[in-house]
Amino acid sequence: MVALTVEAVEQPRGLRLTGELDLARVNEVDAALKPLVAEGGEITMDVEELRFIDSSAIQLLIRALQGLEGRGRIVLRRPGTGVKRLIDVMGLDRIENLEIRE
Amino acid sequence: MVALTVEAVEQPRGLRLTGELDLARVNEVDAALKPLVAEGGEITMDVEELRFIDSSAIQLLIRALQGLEGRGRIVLRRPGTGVKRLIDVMGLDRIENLEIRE
Amino acid sequence: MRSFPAEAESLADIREYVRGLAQIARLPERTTEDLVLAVSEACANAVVHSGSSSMQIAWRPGPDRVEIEVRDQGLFRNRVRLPTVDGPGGFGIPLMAALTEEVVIEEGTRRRPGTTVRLTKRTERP
Amino acid sequence: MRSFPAEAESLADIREYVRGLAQIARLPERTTEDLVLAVSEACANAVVHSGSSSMQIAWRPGPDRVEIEVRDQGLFRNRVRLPTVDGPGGFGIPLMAALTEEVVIEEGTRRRPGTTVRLTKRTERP
Ligand SMILES: Nc1ncnc2c1ncn2[C@@H]1O[C@H](COP(=O)(O)OP(=O)(O)O)[C@@H](O)[C@H]1O
Ligand SMILES: Nc1ncnc2c1ncn2[C@@H]1O[C@H](COP(=O)(O)OP(=O)(O)O)[C@@H](O)[C@H]1O
Repeated sequence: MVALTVEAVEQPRGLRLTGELDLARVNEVDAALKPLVAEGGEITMDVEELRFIDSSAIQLLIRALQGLEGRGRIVLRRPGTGVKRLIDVMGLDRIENLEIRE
Repeated sequence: MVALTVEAVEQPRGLRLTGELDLARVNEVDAALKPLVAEGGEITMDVEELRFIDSSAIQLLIRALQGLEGRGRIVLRRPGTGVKRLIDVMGLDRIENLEIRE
Repeated sequence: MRSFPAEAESLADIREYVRGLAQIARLPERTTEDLVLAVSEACANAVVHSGSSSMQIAWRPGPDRVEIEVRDQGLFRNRVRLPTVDGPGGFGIPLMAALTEEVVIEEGTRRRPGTTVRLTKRTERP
Repeated sequence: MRSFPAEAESLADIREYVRGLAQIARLPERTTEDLVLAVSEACANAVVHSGSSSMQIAWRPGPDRVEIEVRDQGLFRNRVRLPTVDGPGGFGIPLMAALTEEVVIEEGTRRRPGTTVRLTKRTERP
């Protein structure tokens, strides 16, 4: 089982993810993200301690961003090497309502 | 040069395509389709005499269908073997506002 | 091996060329049209993405399959399409895969550029 | 060659396994992580799409490259994704291609099922 922790953060409103996020755990993040996406506004995902993500996590992220279109945005805060690599390879900085914040 | 003819049809409103449609000629169909998509409603594409289409034509079709969402639909009328093959391989019958009419 | 200008206007000529070869090899109509579409897609990619000025087509018939190679002198452009940003597309390679038995894409290197797309199509019932 | 259950819960174990092999081969961190992600994607595909109950991983180090093979006993499912219908996705194979030097997918046949994804990664500067 992947060691993943999903924590709700109040200030700034969002989630803190720790560990490795893959297909096995993506539903948990989906469940935690859904109410935030429903509310709209800015959602901050603190991914500083997220060592690994795969494309199923990116799929989830893009679905959330589509759900937020015109109503909100997501900030990816302090991506580490692993997350940054995926951001670069996929060109995620091309997405309007996604901010990569170092 | 591909032999392609693009004709405007009044009844039912739409286009008749004859010949082969590929990357080299897709812009012409795009130009002819644009005003129809802007108006909305049902657009009939008579493709009975269209012997060949490639994926750039499908790209154009999907873009048009996105543009029509909630405001209109496209009917592909009497697709021949070539067009039907591409419809099947891509599963285009899964698209809500596209009707394949034999 | 035949060379064509890497321009959209070549695609119709290439399809005629492949149809001719398929006729000589007595391939069934359906097999021929699948192959013609797959080759047309590979060539359209060379036109749009390679930056090469020409593209080459090699046809290698075997007893129960035909191998057809599309080569250009450009660099393969690896990219992941984002539907919301890039719009609909990315249909070419999945289509080739669905229309043939095997698609092998050999990307060149920065030192030795050139993309080779090798399509294998079975010509008899398996 | 090592076999894992074709379940999402295996993916973390597989990544640990590949990281261990890469360490023995003294691959640089960056090369290792690219390979780990590519293998994880190939295995996630076997989990989601193959219907196979297990998947096998073979690691073949060479002087300047490593070849890693992910095999399952299912049937490759050729399909073309439609963004408006299928939602975002189709990132796995393009990602593998971007992270490695070569991706070869050998689809089985109805008679002899089994998909093999062969990833080649250069381990030295070209
Ligand atoms: N001959 C080529 N030269 C360079 N890049 C290529 C070539 N063929 C394919 N590609 C790359 O592969 C991607 C996917 O190709 P394809 O599936 O045909 O979809 P599309 O052409 O719509 O993007 C292209 O966007 C391009 O980046
Ligand atoms: N091991 C496999 N077994 C069966 N089908 C596969 C396998 N790997 C990939 N595929 C097919 O290839 C398609 C593309 O895979 P991929 O690029 O990883 O994107 P996604 O998994 O998001 O669809 C899949 O949707 C599936 O149809």
